[in-house]
Amino acid sequence: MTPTRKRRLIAVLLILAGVGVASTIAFYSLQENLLYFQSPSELAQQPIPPGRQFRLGGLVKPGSVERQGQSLTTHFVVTDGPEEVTVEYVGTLPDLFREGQGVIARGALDDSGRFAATEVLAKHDENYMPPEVADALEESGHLMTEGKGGG
Amino acid sequence: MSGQAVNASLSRAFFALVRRDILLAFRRRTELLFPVIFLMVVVSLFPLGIGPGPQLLARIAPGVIWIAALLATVISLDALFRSDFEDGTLEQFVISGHPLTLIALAKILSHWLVAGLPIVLLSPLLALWMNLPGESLGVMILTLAIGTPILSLIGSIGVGLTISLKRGGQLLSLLVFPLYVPILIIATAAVMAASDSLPYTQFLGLLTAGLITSVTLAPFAAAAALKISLS
Amino acid sequence: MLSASQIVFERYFEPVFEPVNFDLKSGELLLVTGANGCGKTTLIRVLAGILHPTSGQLDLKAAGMAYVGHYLGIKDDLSVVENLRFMRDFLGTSGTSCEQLISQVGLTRVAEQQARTLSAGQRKRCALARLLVSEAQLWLLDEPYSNLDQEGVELVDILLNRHLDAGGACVLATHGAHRPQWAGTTDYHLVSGAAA
Amino acid sequence: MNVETAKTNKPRKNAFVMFIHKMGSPPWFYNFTGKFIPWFWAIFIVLTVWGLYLGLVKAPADYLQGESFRILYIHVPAAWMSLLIYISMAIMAFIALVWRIRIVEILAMTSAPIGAAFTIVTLAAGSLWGRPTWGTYWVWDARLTSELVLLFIYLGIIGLYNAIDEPRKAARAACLLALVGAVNLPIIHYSVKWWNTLHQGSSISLMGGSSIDTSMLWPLLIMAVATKFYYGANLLTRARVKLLEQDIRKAWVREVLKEKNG
Repeated sequence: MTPTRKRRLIAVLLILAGVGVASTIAFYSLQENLLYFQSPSELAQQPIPPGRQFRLGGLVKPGSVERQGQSLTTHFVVTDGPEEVTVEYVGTLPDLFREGQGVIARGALDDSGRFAATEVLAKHDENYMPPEVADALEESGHLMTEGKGGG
Repeated sequence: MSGQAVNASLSRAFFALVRRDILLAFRRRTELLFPVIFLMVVVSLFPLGIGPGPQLLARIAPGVIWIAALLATVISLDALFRSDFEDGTLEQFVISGHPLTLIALAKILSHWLVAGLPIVLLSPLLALWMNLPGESLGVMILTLAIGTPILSLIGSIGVGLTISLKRGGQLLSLLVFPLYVPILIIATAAVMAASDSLPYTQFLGLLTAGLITSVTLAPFAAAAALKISLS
Repeated sequence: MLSASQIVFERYFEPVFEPVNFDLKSGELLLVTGANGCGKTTLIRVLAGILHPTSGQLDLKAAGMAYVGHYLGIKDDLSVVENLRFMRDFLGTSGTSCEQLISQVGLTRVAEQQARTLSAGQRKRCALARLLVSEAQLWLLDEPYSNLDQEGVELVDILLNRHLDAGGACVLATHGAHRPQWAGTTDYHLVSGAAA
Repeated sequence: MNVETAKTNKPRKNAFVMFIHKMGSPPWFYNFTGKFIPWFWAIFIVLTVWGLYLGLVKAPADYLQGESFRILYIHVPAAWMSLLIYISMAIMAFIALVWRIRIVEILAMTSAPIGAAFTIVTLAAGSLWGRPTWGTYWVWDARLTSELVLLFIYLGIIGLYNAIDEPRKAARAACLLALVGAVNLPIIHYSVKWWNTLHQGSSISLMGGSSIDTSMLWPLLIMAVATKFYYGANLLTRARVKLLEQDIRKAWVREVLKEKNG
């Protein structure tokens, strides 16, 4: 083998090794379940002490949203099925905040076990369909959004 | 020459180059300090611009420090190859027969030692200014330690491409900032997860994967870019 | 040692010079002459492997190349000795000591000075010393006589003769009146490609 | 030691390389593509008219978004094209760098402005759509954000190409940048997507995956095919002009011009 060829071979092997190792690390890192938030169930299993900041994620329980008169304080329940947590938030909720939709709240538990949020983020759903299909889905209980028309 | 002799001469060339670049950097101390001072000034502008509320500052601290680090790195990048390009040293490197990839890697390493490492060392002070919670400080330093070499590595490709242009610096920022997006996202996510008491090791893992990938690929691209710029 | 067949280099879609052919052997000097702008520098840079020829074949069988071009490759912030020592470490050569080489090119008095303080001629001499550091078989010299005084011009010729005597080879591009005296010299008159 | 003797041993030529070398001959490329271009334009126009008619007139309104969803027929094909053109540009950039073929360099570089234009259309249509849907012209939605980064990369490639004087050097530099971008784009895409999920819980939904009704799907597919013909037609037209420009002093161009005028 000429020195140039040999050098090239070494370079290719190094690249393959590097990319291989990197992909393995990336793969295992992604396996670790990139945790953006604690779900109510996780919270029930591993309680976080009051006052410690974390992110709470789940769905807004339908029918749980209460606005307190004129003030900007809102109470709602975040659920993931088995467990739920009551959230208190002072401020304007995002436009996409709807019952039955996903939210992530940032804040800490207070002493009464209620979650005091400093920030609430929401997400719209990504489905496009004609009204009649939506109606059909709603009838069968698959669609839990309120009303129709642009959000 | 036998294989071992070639390897020995290559590693000697590599370290000779690193040593020379660090010596040159210390001969021009003001240029050495400039990115660091720039970094401090940029970070200090944020409390002045958006108010000194400790909560807000703590919230934006990871982003601010990381963006300032990106800016400081880009400012220092031009020094990576420019003087060697302009005084003809780069031509001498090409003709030496040593692989240009290795030369690029040596220059990137010395660039990080001179421009990236000071950012890592300075970060505790910046974190203090930005009221970053103590528990996430360690993660902040770690992300900078793993992330700033990636900035030098990716940046070297951009410098290699723009080096033959008189006003290459302006174009350089357009070329490299989009490529820096993933590092910014992952690094700040790690720090924010740490301050929200969430696990963050997976983010550090991703950053490490990024570092390994860029160490293996970027020097080749930088060498190819330099060859094009020399033509 | 170095042979070129039908070397063409294009810039702005025009060949810079007419196709170049030669076969340079050990102990030979190829003297490239031609008018300003006929592509002497470009040709030397192609031969050096800095530029990639648009077409044609280049066959190099020399143990090492050394090049002195318009940009000398000397760091302003390093002294003459430091510049040479770095090159020696970088190239991994181990012959004559740097101090001796410096005295050969007549720079002993300024050896410890930073290169920025040197005159153009002294810098050229420093580059010549680097040529010796490289211990390369093939020299590529682009206008080596420019900026040099009479003594410096003679120095180039002395070094060149010694190099060729020892079995080296050299491609030298010059537009000036001075030409080195060497028995194995081939004249190569380069013709601009655009003129054709 | 052996420095830069790339051309000494002739590579074994397979059919692909042969085709590329044939394509590499400017007059051949010029004449060959000249036959296709009018057809490409014609197919593009017919498909666009048909697709827009189906999409804007015939398709039903969306259950949630009403009429505004129709922007989809511009937005989505443009978004697909912005990515597809990048992929095609990167492949051509690779070929151009390895085999140093001028036509492929030109094709890669003329792809960049077209791709950038599609990216701008995507972003503009996306934010017009965002106004009725999200109540704002711009949100840092994952797809909008990665589209924006894609635009920056396109602009970088175009900027670099125009900044360097010598055309072939410029093309090689910009091709290299396109390749570096190609390695980075998936990483950018995933990191942005994933950065966005950090903020918004798209991973949790009471429904299954996204779905689209067939009556709405057809016009979308037609538009998607139409944009591909547009790309082909526009790319080849631009590449031919560029080729004439570069070879203006060559004999074959003089002949072409004589034919045109005479």
